[in-house]
Amino acid sequence: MTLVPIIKRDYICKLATEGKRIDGRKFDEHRKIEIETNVVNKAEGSARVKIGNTQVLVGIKMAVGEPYSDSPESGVLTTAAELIPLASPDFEAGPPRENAIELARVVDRGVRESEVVELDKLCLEPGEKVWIVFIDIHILDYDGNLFDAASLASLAALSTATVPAARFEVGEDYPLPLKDPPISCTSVKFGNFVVMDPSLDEEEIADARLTVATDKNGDIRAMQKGLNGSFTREEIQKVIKVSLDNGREIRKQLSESTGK
Amino acid sequence: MTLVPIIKRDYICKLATEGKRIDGRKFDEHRKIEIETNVVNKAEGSARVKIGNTQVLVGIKMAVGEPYSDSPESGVLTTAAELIPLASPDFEAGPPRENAIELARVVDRGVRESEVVELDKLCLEPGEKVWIVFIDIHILDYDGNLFDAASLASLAALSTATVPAARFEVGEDYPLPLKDPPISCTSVKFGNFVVMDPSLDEEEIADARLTVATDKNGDIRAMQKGLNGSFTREEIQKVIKVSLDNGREIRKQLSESTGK
Amino acid sequence: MTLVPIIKRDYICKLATEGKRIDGRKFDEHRKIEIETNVVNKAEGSARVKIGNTQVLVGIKMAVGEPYSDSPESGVLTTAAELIPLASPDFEAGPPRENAIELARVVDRGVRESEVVELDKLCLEPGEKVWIVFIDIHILDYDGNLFDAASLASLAALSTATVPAARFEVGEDYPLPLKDPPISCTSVKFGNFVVMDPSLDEEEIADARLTVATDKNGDIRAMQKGLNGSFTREEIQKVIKVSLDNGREIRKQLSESTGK
Amino acid sequence: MKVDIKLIDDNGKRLDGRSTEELRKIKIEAGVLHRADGSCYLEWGGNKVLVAVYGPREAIPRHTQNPLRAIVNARYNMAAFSVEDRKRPGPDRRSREISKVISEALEKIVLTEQFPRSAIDVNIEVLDAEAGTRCAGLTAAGVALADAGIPMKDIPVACAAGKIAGQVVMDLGKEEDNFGDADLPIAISPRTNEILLLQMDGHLTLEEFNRALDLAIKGCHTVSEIQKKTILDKYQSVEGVE
Amino acid sequence: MKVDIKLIDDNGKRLDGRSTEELRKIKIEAGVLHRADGSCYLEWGGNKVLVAVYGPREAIPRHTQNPLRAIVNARYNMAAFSVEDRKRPGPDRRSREISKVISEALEKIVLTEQFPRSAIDVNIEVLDAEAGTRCAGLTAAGVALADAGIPMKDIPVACAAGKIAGQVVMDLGKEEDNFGDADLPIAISPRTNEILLLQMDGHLTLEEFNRALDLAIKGCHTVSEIQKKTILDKYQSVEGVE
Amino acid sequence: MKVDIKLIDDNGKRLDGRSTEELRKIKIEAGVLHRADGSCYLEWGGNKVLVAVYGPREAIPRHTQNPLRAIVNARYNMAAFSVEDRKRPGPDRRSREISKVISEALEKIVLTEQFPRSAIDVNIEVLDAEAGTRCAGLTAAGVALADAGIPMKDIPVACAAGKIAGQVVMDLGKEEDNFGDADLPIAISPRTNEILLLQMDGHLTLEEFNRALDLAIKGCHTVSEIQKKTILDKYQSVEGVE
Repeated sequence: MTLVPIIKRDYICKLATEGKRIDGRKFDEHRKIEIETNVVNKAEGSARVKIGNTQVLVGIKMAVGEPYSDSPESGVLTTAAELIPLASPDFEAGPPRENAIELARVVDRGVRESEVVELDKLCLEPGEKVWIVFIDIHILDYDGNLFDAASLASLAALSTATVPAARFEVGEDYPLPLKDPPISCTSVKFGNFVVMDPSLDEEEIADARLTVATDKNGDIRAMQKGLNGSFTREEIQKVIKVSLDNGREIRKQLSESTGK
Repeated sequence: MTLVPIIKRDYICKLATEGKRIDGRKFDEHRKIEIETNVVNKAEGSARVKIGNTQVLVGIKMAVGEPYSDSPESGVLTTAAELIPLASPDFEAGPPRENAIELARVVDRGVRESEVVELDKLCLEPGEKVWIVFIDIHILDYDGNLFDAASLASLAALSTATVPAARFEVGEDYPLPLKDPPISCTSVKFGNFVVMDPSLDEEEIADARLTVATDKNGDIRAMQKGLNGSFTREEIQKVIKVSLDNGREIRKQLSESTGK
Repeated sequence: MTLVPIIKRDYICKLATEGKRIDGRKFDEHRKIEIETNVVNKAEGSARVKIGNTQVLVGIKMAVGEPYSDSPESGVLTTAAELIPLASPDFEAGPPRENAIELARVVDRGVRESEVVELDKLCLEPGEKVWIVFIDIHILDYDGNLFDAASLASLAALSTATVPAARFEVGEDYPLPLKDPPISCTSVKFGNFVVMDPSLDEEEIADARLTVATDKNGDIRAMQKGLNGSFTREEIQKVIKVSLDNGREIRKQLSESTGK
Repeated sequence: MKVDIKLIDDNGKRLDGRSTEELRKIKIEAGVLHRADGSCYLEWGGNKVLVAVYGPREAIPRHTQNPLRAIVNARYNMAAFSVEDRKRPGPDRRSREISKVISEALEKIVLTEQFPRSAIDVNIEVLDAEAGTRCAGLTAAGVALADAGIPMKDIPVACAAGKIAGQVVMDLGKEEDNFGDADLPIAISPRTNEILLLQMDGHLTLEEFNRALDLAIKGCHTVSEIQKKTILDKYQSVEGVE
Repeated sequence: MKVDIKLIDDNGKRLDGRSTEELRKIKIEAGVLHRADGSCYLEWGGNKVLVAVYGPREAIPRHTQNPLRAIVNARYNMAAFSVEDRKRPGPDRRSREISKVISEALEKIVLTEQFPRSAIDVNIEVLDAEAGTRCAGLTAAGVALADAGIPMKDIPVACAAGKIAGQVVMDLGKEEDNFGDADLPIAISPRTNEILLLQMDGHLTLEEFNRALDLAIKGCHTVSEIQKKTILDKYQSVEGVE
Repeated sequence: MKVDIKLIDDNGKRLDGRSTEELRKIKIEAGVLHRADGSCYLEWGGNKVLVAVYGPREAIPRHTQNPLRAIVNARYNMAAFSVEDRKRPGPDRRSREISKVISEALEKIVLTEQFPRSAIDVNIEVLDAEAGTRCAGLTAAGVALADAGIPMKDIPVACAAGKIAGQVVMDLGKEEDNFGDADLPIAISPRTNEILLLQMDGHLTLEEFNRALDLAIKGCHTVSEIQKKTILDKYQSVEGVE
């Protein structure tokens, strides 16, 4: 775990001084993204997103339940992520650990704080019955940058979700009410280099990670720094710029895939 | 764990080629069975079953609770088994593991699928209040063939159980309504030999296990194959035949012990 | 863990034969006690108690909840203790283990059995709504004798607690109704010596521990013997006597600190 | 709730139009994951199952190692969104029992003696569940093990038969499972017809059991052909690339 | 709920007809289990307790080993069906505290120095519970340890005294425990009268405490005789066989 | 529930009377615990935080050891009584995420290469919580690490800025956090201005973000002065004693 990364690190850094990345991308270029929706019949909405070889499946389930006491007229949103051993030789079975928890919380905040799901439209009886929206993130193949893949798959799954009102005998089905979503873009830093959409090789040697979610107005909606390295003020500006540029492209692709 | 069983295996197989078993039984013969009922005062019903040195105690408790939403007029049946360290130097304290879970589920299915407990007679208020029946399996002494001992003890305990209606202030006590139970018989295979009611020595060297529950009409009500060996079609026929024959005897003994 | 205590034990025993303790105290003398109340704003009541270098913080929280079915007109009392790793290099994170459980249960019984909190005055609607009183014991610095420190801090915190009726919209705030509390005093035995209020050094080499809670009438309200040594009948008498004497002093100090 | 559903119509057709001896539609794809040593995606009627195989690799923790052979750890898991009412993530008693019987079935067929002290991990994820997931999972596991190049005596395969509306039929669907009389899932080694997994719930006469067992074995052989074709296609496409 | 129960009648008799200094009926049987190294079945009033002893054997996990002596792990467990309202299986805070104080009491009496790095496991299963299970469990554990041939300084024994209706009495029963004033369970080494376990809940004057302690010690000695007879009978019956 | 609260009044004052660029009152004390290798008690507005540092010591279990450097385990924990509605004891998802980001921030600043295979444990207990506890905890951790004599490149320090009522302001209070538009907690190495921790929730234009970041950095420097004074005072008082 320690020796191989040092050799790998040296190699990746050497390439970087020449302006190159291990898979031939530019520093600010993301891998090929594929978005496929409605892949699971039993879910109210679902999507599989591939970013390079990384593959994430998100399913949306809904149920009728009680609201939180401090927001009696709002639906409830719950996000869970499991790093199931299917996806990587390094993932272990068992309850979610730090990495899975951070992943779920960052995706959750991205959706929640930007009010992507219009929770105020998911109330059935104030204080009594509201819709609960479950976002379940299933990592299928882990080759780096789970944050962006999980976030994008969540947005795509939500975009195609139907409120199962008929099944719960509370009216007719209707599309889950949504607002424009912010797009998450993650960069990592190693040495003095900052690259967008890290592959697994790059993630393994990275010192610091920064995820920036931006909306269609170019505003910042969420950020999360990770790993035990640091960023300068200037590097942060640069990551935000790259996240805005890539976010614009990815938003377009999401919109085309979901027809919204 | 690996060397001793090989020697033991060789010895037991050698005996088997001579048509003998380590404790002198015939291949299709079960050990002596003792059934004692009403052994625990606090339980609504209870029984201790000995099969040879194997000893299992089952207690039935009941409570008033909510039905499942998909069967609002049915009582609820719950089966739990613990391989408590009392019963064997190899059992560890802690939450149930694979073996205990399989045991509880096989006993549970034997009772549930054959509708031994007439759950439709355990409704108090449709959709609101029904009887919950708890079958708790306590292994006291483990010398092989827990499946049959636990299953038989569960049936004997159920047979003597009283619905504690008075204690719950919902009427007068009455016997738990039951149908004719299927009897489980377990065989194991080692080499080309198949023997009924394995002792611990035989279980330890067995390749495959097959449990067959049969009813008084000679029909099959449940089966479970276990361990990492295989059976041929013909061996399965043979095990079913032996299970029917022994099941008939055991059913008679159960009926005598419980007066039903 | 085994060699150092033997040397330490020999040294402490040698001192004891000369009538001395490692920190200069007499056998029946407790360390300096400091009681500070209302140290946490969010709690309904709180207190920090220092006994020598041992430091315990207790916070009282209250909520409205359901009574137990066998005492429908009584409030509910719940005591939890965590030996958080903050307090000692030997404490580990995770769910409470034996020592923390015994601590919480002994403090809980001290409060419960002496009916310090007048639970019958904490009923809002018989059988439906009562006050739940949470006593949360936070060990901050562990230098011996957690039982007395935790117990005293619990009593001091309760003494200054306010029932948050206004926050729960069930009336006006009022002081938590309390009766005179019993005071816990703990002694340990090593060799033939029995000393009051053990420091950590003394606890580590102790054979047996005895906690005695006495009330203002000089009656005994709770006892708990611990560790794998024994006491003679005479030693127990002696410990009770010392606990009565010290209890009287500590009760006075508690009363002065809380103004009650 | 008792529901009055006619599981077989007057023409002998079942709810989804199948005849009594007909399997649901099956689609198998091998090598679908990048990180796994072997993988398989399988659709069987409305079931969707993904399997990843890792290993052989050192078994950890060490006390699980067998000095004489590899252990096979199948882990059957249902995605939270794979069923109508969301399932809490993590193993429950049902999934742990299924994991156990699938592990035992696979251990018989893998040449475990070649890899002492090792573990072969078979991760079975059910993405969409619609009756028969354990058969679908075991069948996909057979392909994923082959895709991983794990030496096996045979490619294990599973199929169920059952009884509905008084008749013995092949491969129960969702409503047939809920309202039928018996279900008999089995797994076999198709080369020898040895039975690796067998469970039965319900009510069968001895004669019905024999018919159901034969039908399930027949189903296994049909599915086995699809497995083999999948693996051959994958192998040839790789050959073609090189 | 306060209930008006007259715990002692005008003739000085208790609810179950006992006098104030009388024990409930006790029945002890040793060597009742096949697999355990030592075992004991004990009935004490309405309590039914089964104890199995395993060991001495290597303590695992290793970090629990003491290089100088054996550790004694008592594990007190109540069967789900042993109480009126079904108890969830597994240890709760009460059972873990009782396990701790019983372990500590037994460690004093077992010659643990003879078995460094070992564990002696004492599994106490309460099958029927009716006040005084910790005393019943510890008493049965003493017999099971002797049955297992574990070297001990003495056979530990337990008994409680308490206070009901203003009087100090021996061995509280169910209602006496629920509606009485104080309970004082103790365990002793009968040879030396050393006190191995002592807990007290309730309200006793100093003088009442002294009387209760003496009464509990007296009870311990009575129970000790039953223990010794059980072990002797078992030993002689084995002798007889040989 | 949407609440109509005027978070900034017409004079530019906030609910607690602060100006937009003003910090809440901060009080820091070092060396407050006897057992810990280093400790710190910190009050920041209504927040009360206690931090104890243990180590460097051997990391256990062994498989967590890094052969090249020490690991820093920050454990952020909220006392059950630190919030309005009692919090269940033990870690939840929020506290585990905060523990992770604080650990990562501290690992950058501690000279971990000096202590291979070791662990440095930083226990952060929140006793009273009122917005900004992660900044308060990290700031106190910096002082406690210094008090423990752990070699560091710098003393890490944290502070948040945010946006309320349309304005970028320093260090959000309770209501400002609940009803404001954005929160941006950061931690820096004050010597180099490197950013060690950064999280952002809410809605900021690019220009607002830049202003908020600058304001938070400015706040960090102010807090850093208080940290340094605390450590100096402690050091001098110890000097004085000797």
